[in-house]
Amino acid sequence: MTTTVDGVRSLKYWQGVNQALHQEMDRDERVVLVGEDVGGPGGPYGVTRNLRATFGPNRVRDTPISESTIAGLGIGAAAVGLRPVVELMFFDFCMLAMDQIVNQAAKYRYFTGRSLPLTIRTMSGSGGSYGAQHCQSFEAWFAAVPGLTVVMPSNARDAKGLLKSAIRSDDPTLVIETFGLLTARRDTPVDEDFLVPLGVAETRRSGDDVTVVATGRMVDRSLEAAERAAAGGVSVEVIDPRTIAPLDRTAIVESVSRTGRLVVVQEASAPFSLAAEVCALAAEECFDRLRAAPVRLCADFVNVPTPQDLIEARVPGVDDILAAVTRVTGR
Amino acid sequence: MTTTVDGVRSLKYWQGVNQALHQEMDRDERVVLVGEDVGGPGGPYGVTRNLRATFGPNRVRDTPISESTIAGLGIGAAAVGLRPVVELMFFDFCMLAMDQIVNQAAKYRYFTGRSLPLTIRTMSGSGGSYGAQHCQSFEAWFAAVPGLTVVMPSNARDAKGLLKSAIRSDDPTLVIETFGLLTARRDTPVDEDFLVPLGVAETRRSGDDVTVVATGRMVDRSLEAAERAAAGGVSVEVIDPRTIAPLDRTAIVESVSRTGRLVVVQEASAPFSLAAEVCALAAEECFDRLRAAPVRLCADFVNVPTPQDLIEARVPGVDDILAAVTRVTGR
Amino acid sequence: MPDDDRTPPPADLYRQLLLCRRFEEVVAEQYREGRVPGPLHLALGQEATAVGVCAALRRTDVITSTHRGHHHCLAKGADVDRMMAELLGRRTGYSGGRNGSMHIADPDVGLLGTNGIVGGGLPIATGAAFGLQVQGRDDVAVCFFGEGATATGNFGEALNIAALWALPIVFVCENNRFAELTPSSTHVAGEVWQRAEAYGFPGVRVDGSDVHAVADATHDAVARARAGDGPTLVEVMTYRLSGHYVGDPATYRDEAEAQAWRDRDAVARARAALTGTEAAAVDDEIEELLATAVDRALAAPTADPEELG
Amino acid sequence: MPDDDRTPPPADLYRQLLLCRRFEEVVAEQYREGRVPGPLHLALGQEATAVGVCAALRRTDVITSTHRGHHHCLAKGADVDRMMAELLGRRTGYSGGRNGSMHIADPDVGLLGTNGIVGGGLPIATGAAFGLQVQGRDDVAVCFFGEGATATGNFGEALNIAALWALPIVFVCENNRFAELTPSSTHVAGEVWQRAEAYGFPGVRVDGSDVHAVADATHDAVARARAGDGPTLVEVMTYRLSGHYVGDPATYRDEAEAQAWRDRDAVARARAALTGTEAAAVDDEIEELLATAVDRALAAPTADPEELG
Ligand SMILES: Cc1ncc(C[n+]2csc(CCOP(=O)(O)OP(=O)(O)O)c2C)c(N)n1
Ligand SMILES: Cc1ncc(C[n+]2csc(CCOP(=O)(O)OP(=O)(O)O)c2C)c(N)n1
Ligand SMILES: [Mg+2]
Ligand SMILES: [Mg+2]
Repeated sequence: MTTTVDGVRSLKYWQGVNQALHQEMDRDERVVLVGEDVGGPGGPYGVTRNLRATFGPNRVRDTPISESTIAGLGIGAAAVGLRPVVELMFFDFCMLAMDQIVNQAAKYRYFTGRSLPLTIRTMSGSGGSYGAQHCQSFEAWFAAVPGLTVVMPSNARDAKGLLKSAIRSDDPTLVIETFGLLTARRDTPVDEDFLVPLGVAETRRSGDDVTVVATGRMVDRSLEAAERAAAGGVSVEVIDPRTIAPLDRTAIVESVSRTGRLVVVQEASAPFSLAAEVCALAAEECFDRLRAAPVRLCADFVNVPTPQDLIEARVPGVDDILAAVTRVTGR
Repeated sequence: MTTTVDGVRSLKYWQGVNQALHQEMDRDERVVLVGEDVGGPGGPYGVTRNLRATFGPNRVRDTPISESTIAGLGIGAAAVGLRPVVELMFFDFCMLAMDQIVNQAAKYRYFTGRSLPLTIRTMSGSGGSYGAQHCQSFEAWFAAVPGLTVVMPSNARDAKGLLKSAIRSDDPTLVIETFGLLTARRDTPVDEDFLVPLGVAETRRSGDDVTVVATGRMVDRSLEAAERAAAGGVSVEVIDPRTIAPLDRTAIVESVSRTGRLVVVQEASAPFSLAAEVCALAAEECFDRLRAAPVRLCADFVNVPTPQDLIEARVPGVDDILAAVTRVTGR
Repeated sequence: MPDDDRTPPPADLYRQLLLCRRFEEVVAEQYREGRVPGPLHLALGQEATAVGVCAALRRTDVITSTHRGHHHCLAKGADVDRMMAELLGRRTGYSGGRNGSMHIADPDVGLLGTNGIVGGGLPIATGAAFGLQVQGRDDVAVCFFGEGATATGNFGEALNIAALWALPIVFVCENNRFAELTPSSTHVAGEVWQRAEAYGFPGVRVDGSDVHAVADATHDAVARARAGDGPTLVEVMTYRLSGHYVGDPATYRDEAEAQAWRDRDAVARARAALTGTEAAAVDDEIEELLATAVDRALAAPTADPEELG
Repeated sequence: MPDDDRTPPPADLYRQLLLCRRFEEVVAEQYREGRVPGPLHLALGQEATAVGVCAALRRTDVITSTHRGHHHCLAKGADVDRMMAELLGRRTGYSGGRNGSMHIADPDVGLLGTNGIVGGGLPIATGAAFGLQVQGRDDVAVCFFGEGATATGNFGEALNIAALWALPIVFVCENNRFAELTPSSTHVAGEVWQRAEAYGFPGVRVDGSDVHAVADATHDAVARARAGDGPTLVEVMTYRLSGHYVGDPATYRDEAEAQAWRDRDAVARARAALTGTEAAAVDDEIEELLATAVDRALAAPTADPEELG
């Protein structure tokens, strides 16, 4: 892998995460990394490799399987002056740490008036064949909590830039990485000052006829569907919110007001999800501009299965997105 | 308190819960009650009083403060043939039991093909002055999970009837009671066969101009606002979903299609909430019938404070509802 | 004989104990007048735990407290005026009067917060100890919790990690014999102090009516922690003379048992160690301090509805 | 000398151990052929835990298992064909091939489920024991978990409640020296078996390469539970000869240590207790059984995308 002239490299998603951690730990000795197998083994999926070798066992710690206390390690350490990054391997395991994340970390500033520079990394999505207790997508839970910032990088560039911003942020930030994308590539600035700002959506493709808001694995699929739609004369705008709390409402409202049509694509199920929030937002804010009913294109409201073909049967594919786009534009 | 001729009594909310428990434990010896202080003391707020005296310590157990295992007690006991009712005192404490509720109970039928007749009771809402770690309203979290039924009784009658239905249901059901309503009264059938069906909304007031969907403490406020609106010539329909998962979509869509206007009132904050889901539903299913943008009238997106006036400043009041109704009908 | 290095001079000791006691009694009066929003959990009878433990601490050491934590806050050096104002819902309170008793924090004096979640402070204190260790500071973290909290999952998790990493932390279990409305026998199997052994670090039990014994045990534990030798679990046997909350009739309590604790009340014993004049001077000082705190608080505006957060 | 009442006759014992061993080896081959959806966690070397423990159980006793639980399922009597079909993603599997290795359950034989959440079975097994107790049955619950799971909050919670209520449960910690990619020293402070003492019930440690020792310890624990005398914690010292998952190069493992465990492999020892003819007969029987299971599974349709759930 070589750096191109302009300091941009094609990185895999996990490399984006890894580079962000190396750069931020190098830049600020208050940054520490804590989690199951993150140290010696470099993470169960290799995401944190070489960090312990580089920064030593004082700053990179393998924990026991104690999710609640792992989150608490981050809170307490942040309260006494560190900027910890804690890893809760899978989103599903965050369920063992909800009190610490929601009742404690999210309220620290409210109770104390102080900052709590805590980053929590986890992974979600049904990209691996890990079944119903490892692949759930309930990012909306955390986005409903005042005091938490929640980001969902959908590619290597954002995985790097958002994580770096999270680490530099003075408030608790949850970084929900996408398991199914760990080896997916995107051109990424190597620069250690490259950041992706929190709270700002990215328009991945501009278009006039319909706005597609997509997250995680669904972003690339939406881009592919948009490409195919273009061939059929339909101009699709694809927006990746990147940060889901606080959501970049302005960007979404601006786009939907312009296109008059909305499709939200995600691998969470529809009920009580980000897709519900985005559709509600469009209905409230773009009521007079909407030319068709907004569409939620989501995973079926069922548990995540293990075989790959069942997983795919459950979530939207490129064809489904194309069909929805076509339907909503009436072409 | 005397029974009226037709077997209906004015009960307080907590009495509705208590009566349901007495009746169901009497009816079926497989029903057991488990939770912190539910036995000897009859519950920290007296809701479970006399149950241990009546049914004995084998079936009514005071637990230690172990929310995860309290939920698990219900799962395991249900798996070997009981129909447990477990209490997790406040919704906020459910955060310590999320793995057992979401990863385990909700998936039991999916994994085993068997029923899991488990009822989990908890309380939410900012009605008491209990502060930011005791008054959160994240009912939407559980409503997003396949395999869980979630009910939110807003009055004594439903508190009784829904709890009884939950106990007789063969699948895990979460009953979210409203702390601020424990002493509120409603006429309630004393009959032990009185049930409120799961999954069915109640139209608390019929109207033509605007549909108000309200939950918990906001139902009575919405009824009062409707009454006042009527005086001003605006006819308000008030729907209490009662069950939020599965949501009675038909009832909501029918009503909104008829009135063309929607206001959702809740004491959860707006983002990623029931209100988002209902607005999204209306936008999707009633697009051609909607005559105004749907409105979410919710608690401010901030933590719950302790002083009563601040609590009230945070949540919608009757005046706010009236104003929203007036605004959306353009009068 | 108490080790003089390990507890403040008798008058100071009495002053601290009395402050905890009278602060809560005064707040309880205000509560009965309807001026305190939210429930109020008092630690009457438990003052020696807070004062004894904090006698071994510096300002830069940190503590986590509980839903029953006024005495911890005061003993760690929280500001009486700001606490009183917070409890009375005033804008001059620690968080502008918005949060009250269960959410008082003052990181400047090492008070990371009281907590509405039983056991919620265990991971946080463990994390603070971890943070202190990473920074190479010789400060320690102290985690206060009730015997009811030993049933929470956080308890075992925290003890295990503290032991594995030899963290500079002291776990102080304030065993006041009740958790809400049920006795500790409903909550604790075996003995709390013995739980430490299974994790390979020392557990000790001390008499919570003896402030010197509490201070001694904590000094040893803190010295161990500062030296890098890891955690200690100190179980303080005490008694909640108040109800679970102000207004709780506490019918579940054995009156004779309560009386036995009242008879060896640490506050009274600390007072008895002084001459009548000395004692009276401290009494006056504390009454004055609290009266002023109440006056100042009541003179301040109530929490601002425009400043939710 | 093994107590003959407490373990099956030698040929049966070998059959059960070999079934566990060969089942997993066969599934691993299928995995390498790309026919097994999802990750696969094998318990090679740990067979004696499952077989020894289940020798003390009846069909109506219940167990909870883990992410590494094929041997528990088989020893408790799960159907080989349905398990194989589930792992191969076939419609004839336990849940129609939809869920695979981490979610196998058969309540009819008392198997409440394997589990993808470390420690997730602890509350459930405790609840099952509670349910059995309420019903006055003399059945027991057995909770299998790894030493890594002793760090979870659920562990302390479950032990405490089981002790307080004298529940009919046996906690079986299968200490195979690793949790994922890190050694047990990263996870366990002190000794697992001693954790029970702090809760006032017995904890014992047994050699997991000796199926008779495991069975003996479990028999005692189960007898205690059936008699209403409460829980026991049995720590079985064993070794994971496989990687964390199939494909894990397990570079973190000490080869000499692994070899020492291979040298006293329980399966080989059980075989050695038979005559050559007896042993060969069992070998053939198991190969036949597994070959048939694979054939049947592969003949069945794969999981139905129309039947998500
Ligand atoms: C996780 C959680 N569960 C339940 C409660 C309700 N609750 C408040 S205080 C209390 C008893 C705590 O007992 P203990 O730890 O002994 O402290 P004490 O009140 O005696 O100081 C309970 C159960 C809570 N606040 N948090
Ligand atoms: C709550 C939770 N945290 C983390 C994981 C990831 N994980 C899977 S297996 C494992 C190690 C478990 O170790 P142990 O309990 O000793 O069981 P073993 O794998 O050795 O059988 C971990 C950390 C998980 N599945 N669940
Ligand atoms: Mg107590
Ligand atoms: Mg292990």
